[in-house]
Amino acid sequence: MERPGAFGLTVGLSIGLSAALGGCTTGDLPMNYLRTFGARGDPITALTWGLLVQSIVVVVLVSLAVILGIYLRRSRFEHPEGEREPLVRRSGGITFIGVGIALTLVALLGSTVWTVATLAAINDPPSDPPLTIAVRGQQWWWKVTYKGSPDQQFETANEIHIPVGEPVRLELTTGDVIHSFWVPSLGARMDLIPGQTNVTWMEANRPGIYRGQCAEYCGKQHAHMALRVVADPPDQFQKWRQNQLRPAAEPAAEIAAFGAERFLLRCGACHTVRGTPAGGGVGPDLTHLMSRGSIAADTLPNTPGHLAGWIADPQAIKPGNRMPKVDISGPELTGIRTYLETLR
Amino acid sequence: MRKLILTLALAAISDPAGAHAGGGRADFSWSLEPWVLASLGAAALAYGIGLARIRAEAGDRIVGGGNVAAFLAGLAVLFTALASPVDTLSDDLFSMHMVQHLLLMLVAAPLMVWSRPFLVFLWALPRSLRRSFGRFPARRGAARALNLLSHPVFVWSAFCGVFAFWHIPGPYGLALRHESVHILEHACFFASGYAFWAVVMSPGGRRRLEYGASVLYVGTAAVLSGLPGALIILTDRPFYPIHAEGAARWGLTALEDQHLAGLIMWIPAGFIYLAAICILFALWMREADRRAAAFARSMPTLAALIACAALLGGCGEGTEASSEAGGIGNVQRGAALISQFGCPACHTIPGIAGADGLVGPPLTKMGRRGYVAGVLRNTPENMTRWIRRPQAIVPGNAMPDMGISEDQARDITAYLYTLR
Amino acid sequence: MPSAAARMRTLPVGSVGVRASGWWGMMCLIGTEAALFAYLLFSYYYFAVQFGRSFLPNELPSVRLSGPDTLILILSSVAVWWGERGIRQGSTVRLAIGLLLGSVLGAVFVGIQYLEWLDKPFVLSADSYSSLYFTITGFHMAHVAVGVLILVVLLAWSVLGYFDRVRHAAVSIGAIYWHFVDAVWLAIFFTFYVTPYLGW
Amino acid sequence: MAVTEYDRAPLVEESTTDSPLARKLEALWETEPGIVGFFTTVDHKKIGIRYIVTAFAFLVVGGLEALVMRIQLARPNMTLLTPEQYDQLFSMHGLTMIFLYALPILSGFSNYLFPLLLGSRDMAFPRLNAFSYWVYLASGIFIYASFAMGHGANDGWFNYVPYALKAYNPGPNMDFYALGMVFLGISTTVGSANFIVTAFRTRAPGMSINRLPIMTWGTLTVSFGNLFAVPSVSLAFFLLWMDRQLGTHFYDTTADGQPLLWQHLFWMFAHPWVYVIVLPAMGMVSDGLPTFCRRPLVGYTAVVLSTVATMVLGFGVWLHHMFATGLPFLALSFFSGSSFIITIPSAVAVFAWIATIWTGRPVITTAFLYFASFIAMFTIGGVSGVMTASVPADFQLTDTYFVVAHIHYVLIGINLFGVLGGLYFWFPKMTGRMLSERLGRWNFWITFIGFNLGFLPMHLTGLFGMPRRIYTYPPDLGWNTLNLVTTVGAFMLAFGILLLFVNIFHSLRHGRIAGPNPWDGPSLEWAVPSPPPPYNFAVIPVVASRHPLWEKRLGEGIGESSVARGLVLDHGKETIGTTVLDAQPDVILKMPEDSWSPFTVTLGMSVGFTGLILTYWTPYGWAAAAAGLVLTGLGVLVWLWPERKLGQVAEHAHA
Repeated sequence: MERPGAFGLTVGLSIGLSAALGGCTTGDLPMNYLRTFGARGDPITALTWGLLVQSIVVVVLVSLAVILGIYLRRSRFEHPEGEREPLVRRSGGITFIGVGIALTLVALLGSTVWTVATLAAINDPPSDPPLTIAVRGQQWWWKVTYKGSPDQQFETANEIHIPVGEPVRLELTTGDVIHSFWVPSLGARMDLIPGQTNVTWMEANRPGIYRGQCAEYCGKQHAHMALRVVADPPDQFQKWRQNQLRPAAEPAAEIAAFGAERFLLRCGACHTVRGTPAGGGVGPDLTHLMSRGSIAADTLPNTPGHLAGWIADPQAIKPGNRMPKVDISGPELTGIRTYLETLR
Repeated sequence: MRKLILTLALAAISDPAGAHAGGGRADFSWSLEPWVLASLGAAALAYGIGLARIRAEAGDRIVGGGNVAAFLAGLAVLFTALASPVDTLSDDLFSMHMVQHLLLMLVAAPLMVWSRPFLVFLWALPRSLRRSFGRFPARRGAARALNLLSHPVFVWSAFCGVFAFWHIPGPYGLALRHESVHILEHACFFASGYAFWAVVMSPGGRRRLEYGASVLYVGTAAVLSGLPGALIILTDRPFYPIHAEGAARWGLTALEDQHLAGLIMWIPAGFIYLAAICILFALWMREADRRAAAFARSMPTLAALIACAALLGGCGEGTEASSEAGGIGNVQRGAALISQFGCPACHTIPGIAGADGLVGPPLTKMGRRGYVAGVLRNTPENMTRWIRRPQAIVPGNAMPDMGISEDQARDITAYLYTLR
Repeated sequence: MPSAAARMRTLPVGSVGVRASGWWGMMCLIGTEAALFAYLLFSYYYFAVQFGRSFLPNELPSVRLSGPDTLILILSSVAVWWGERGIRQGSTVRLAIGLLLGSVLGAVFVGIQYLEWLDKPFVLSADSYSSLYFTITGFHMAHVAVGVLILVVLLAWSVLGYFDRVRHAAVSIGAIYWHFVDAVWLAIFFTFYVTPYLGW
Repeated sequence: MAVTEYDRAPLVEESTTDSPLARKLEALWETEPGIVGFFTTVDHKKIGIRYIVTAFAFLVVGGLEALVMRIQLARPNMTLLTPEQYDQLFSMHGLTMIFLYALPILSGFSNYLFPLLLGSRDMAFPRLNAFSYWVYLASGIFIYASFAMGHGANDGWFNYVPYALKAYNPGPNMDFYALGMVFLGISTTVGSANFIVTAFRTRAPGMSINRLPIMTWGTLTVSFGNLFAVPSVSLAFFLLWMDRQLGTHFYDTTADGQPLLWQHLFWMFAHPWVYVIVLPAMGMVSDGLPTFCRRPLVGYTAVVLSTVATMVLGFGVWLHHMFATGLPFLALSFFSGSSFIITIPSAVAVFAWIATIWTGRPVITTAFLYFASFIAMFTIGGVSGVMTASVPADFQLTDTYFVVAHIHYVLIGINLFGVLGGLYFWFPKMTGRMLSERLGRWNFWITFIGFNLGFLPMHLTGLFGMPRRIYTYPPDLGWNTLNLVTTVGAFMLAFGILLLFVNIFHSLRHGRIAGPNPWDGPSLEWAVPSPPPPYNFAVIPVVASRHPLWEKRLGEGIGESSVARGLVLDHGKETIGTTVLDAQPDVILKMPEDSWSPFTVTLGMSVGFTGLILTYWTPYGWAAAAAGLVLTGLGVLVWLWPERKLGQVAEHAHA
């Protein structure tokens, strides 16, 4: 008969799903959160797996109960033609409910204890974080400030470098609407809500690039509000940090100098390049733009081609975003791009 | 209660060093205040005497074993709430104070209702007094007043109102500072709780409110009594500074203590209400069963009276015409490179997803055009050169040199030549 | 026997007291309206716990106008109750007087409340406190206005002689709404005029 | 016929549909034909079918919106839609399905079935019933007017502030949504009141509360839920509108507003709402499944109790939608725990259904297949719900496609599958003809496979980290194939639904004629002809058990139910009013004639709401709003004017 087939399909899909889970987690899935790297993510991932397996088991058991029940007890009559199946009055049904509820309670109790234990484990970082990073959500990019004494504090955007193996404290605020900071592979997740500062932490236990994305709908370009967390070995992180603290270098080449001048005129009202008069606060700080792997909130890789295209027509790439399409001549575009390429 | 224990345990886990570290007193001692003991003792004595007299006259028909058990349990809960470490701790912790209040309102009160204390206490009085007291509720004025005071709407409002009122920081602080106000507060809780549960319980057999209405009565009170709890959870502002010091002794901040109190008020209390709702509902159904049977028996008259897939094209089709341009480079690889180098950001290129940039010229029908960049004849070689080094051919133009290798440029050209 | 007609016991016909469907409908309406005001007041308290004392205006709300106003509203409830008891005993006159008194007192309440609005140093769009104050009292005032209209219409109907000792479900239904509106005011009064003095 | 008495003892007689009594009743109850009857009818059966048809129309519209989005998401970096178009589509899709389809479809079934299940002749407030339909339709049109103008809601159905405030969303989009929701809330509220009073007051004598069909319990419970929950969302939207147009500061932080207030008010409503749109569907399964299993439902009391408990719990756990907003640690643990508890009542229902299958003799029909697969879908939606109730896991799951999959298993699996099963079950009653079983099987399998193909892999899309509400995605994140599969599944599901419509249109003409009781069902609706006459029951039946049509065969009941012989009520439009608990005859209720009032009052309100939205462009809008208010007031006055026919006016007056 075809009936068991349908439910078999459900079961099959569930099994296929778990197989796929097993297979795919080893693949290259930057946003996958069934595999995490660090003290915050790992307990969550264990819990997620546990609940997932429990869920699949429950679904399979219930589906089997339904299919088997139908298969074993089905009527001989094809309704509504002809003879009717007589009514039955069999007792014993209540036992199903009793046993079912008992099993459910056991599962729930286990889940509750595990959940609360996990929550306690991730509530506070394992040690006091030496590094505090303030992340401010903006439509549709991330402003990142490394906190410290005034000469140690600097600002960057969309790419957060952290030292491997050290917990990092995050202070999350928003400049406009609600966003949500989410780096799945590190288990870091918290909403950014106007009028309040939410605090959380994250940690990566191996070097790498971890993709994150805004996880609360925030408007037209919500889809393109991603970020990167780059975990560096501590010495490399220090090097990066020292570099970030430097102001921008004077452009040497003629075309770059021309570009710097045009940049100030065209872009300086919104963007900051430390060490130059460009000091706008609307868009990301570009002082060390070329140290970042991507532009436009991890929408495009940071290559000259993408950079040029983005400068020339940001509205074509992220329609509705806050960077206007500025009428810009070819030489100007080349100049600005060349100048930006000097911001290492 | 399981939740509560769990959370207390949790609080201890999350800050194990904090407990008992505050220096001062953090004890589990009993607060055996004489007046509490005296009044509980007097109640027990009176109940005992009354019970003995009733039993002597009427056996256990009027006050059964269940009622007596309820009285003893209620007494034990009152003792726990008012004389055990619960009371001592509630000087320190707002959360423990909340437990105390909930014990009074939601546990002791219904148990006491079930024990039918007024009836039994009446019997504890000498016969003459008993008679005049016994007649009192039947007097016209008294009956009216009692009727009004025990009206479900009034009791419900009083119950919710009293509960909310005493947890406003002002009155709450006042009670903590003045023992007499504190006693009044606890009396209010117990009395309103007693009145509340008396409406939905019927130890004497006469119900003041139907079961169905009782479900609604308890349900709405549950939600309304949860809201103050919600409010003190949903803030990061401590409102009960009076407990700051005490909480510190237990390794909690005043705010954590307040949150815990709010949660106790909301969730474990909520489950007590929920249990009450479920019981009342089940009783309602049982009552319907019982009455249907009684109805069928007593009213024979009535019995006698009644003897897709096609839509997915359009995005990946551009690579089909690959054979024609095959001599130049690899078309598929070219398409991938075009995306990789960001060409779509500036150019509209048929067959490439998202390639609708308007900065540079559209590259539609590139295979049929006469010139590249307006200066070079459109040959595969020129195209490849242009793609590799646009700035060398037309210095200062807007198209950047992107470090494209010869082979890559050939592949891109091959793709572009498929566009005819 | 089977085809013989039998008779049930005698039943009342039409809208009678709490047997009228309308009475049950009104109970549902009151339930949902009570929830509405509960959410409104929850919003107020939510702001209060977020901002603490600084949420309140510098000059705490006074009972100079609202106190007498509250009394007036309670009196109007008493009047309506008295009128409704009258029709239960068959007195249309008492009903009319009660409804008249009730609606006049209700109108006076609205008038005084309006004066108090004028008296406030802030406007609706000043800050969240002012928004809440005007919105909550405004919602209530709208309910009072509707209540007064109901009383007036009931008055007209009673003058037209539509009601007697048995048929007056509309009066009971309208009256209970009026009592409800008054009870809501007590909660609002407590929230705006009493809690600020309870120290938080 | 005027009331000539204050009380009367009704006759008890035997009657059939072709007796003189039935002909008299037919004349009394029948709606006038033609356009006048269309606008004035108060017949619950007509209104119920209108609800069902309208809700299905919205289902189709919402489904088409979903298909367009699925094309956009089929491949990475697609540019079929602009972000603005996508945002409007997903917002309109969500609010259409959740507000304009999911509850109204259930209201439609309840409207049609309540009086038939309860042995009554109409709803307690027939005119209010018509009114709630007209308002539903008007508010649906109101909300869709914005979409047609290109100003559809664009902030999701959940509509978080401050993005919904004027500073970030200056168009009229949100004003339409906000006012539309306030408008729709009126329909939901009056509808709920009507169900409550109907279920409590107008049952056949003897149908005590422990004999109510479970579907009645489901609707009754959620109606109470609605009464207490809907004001919250109406208020939230009204305050939003005030913030946008009157300059108040409830939600914006510039003058001490609180964006989280929106989330509290919204989820205080929306969490109970999740149960509101599934409990009646669960009730339909609890009534339909046993019919095909040839035995009464196992654990009637437990299932009813679980229904009520679920609703009550639903009011206490709204915070679990806000786990990531920065709640204190203690709150997270408590709410996680209490959210798990909700599983228990749901589990009671699931095991009751399984037990019913195991201890019954299931007869396999299309309706049965829908009901049985419902159990599995319910479980999938349930366990994924349990996962999101676990706070740490939810930190990762929330706002990803995992939650999208969850909500679709809840809404399609639990609501739509129940509804489709219900449709196959009750279609013969509504039309007098059977739906084709052959087409039905095709319809079921394609719908079932399409749905699971579309949404089971979507869990994986979520676990692989795809956030919700993004209009496109880059190709290198591993989401491409999964999304393509989902799109294929979505189209297959749509095709399955198309087959349903084919089946309906075919069967309306060519379906086999159904007798009064084609499935041999147990409850009162199967005792009347299909389709039922306008007065439903020629005499008011008397009930002595939970299964009046099965009781003899089951040996149930105290005494004997009687359908053919019962109370004669023929002095005008009348039905019986009974007591709440044990349904003793209490009063003879006079029912209203067909009336223009519901329609005219709706018109007045539409003018009012249109005026309010016009204030966005012109101050004259206020005048229109005021005019609408006056019209509404006058309409209500006319509506409520005491009528002698309804026994609202004293008899001696002017006599």
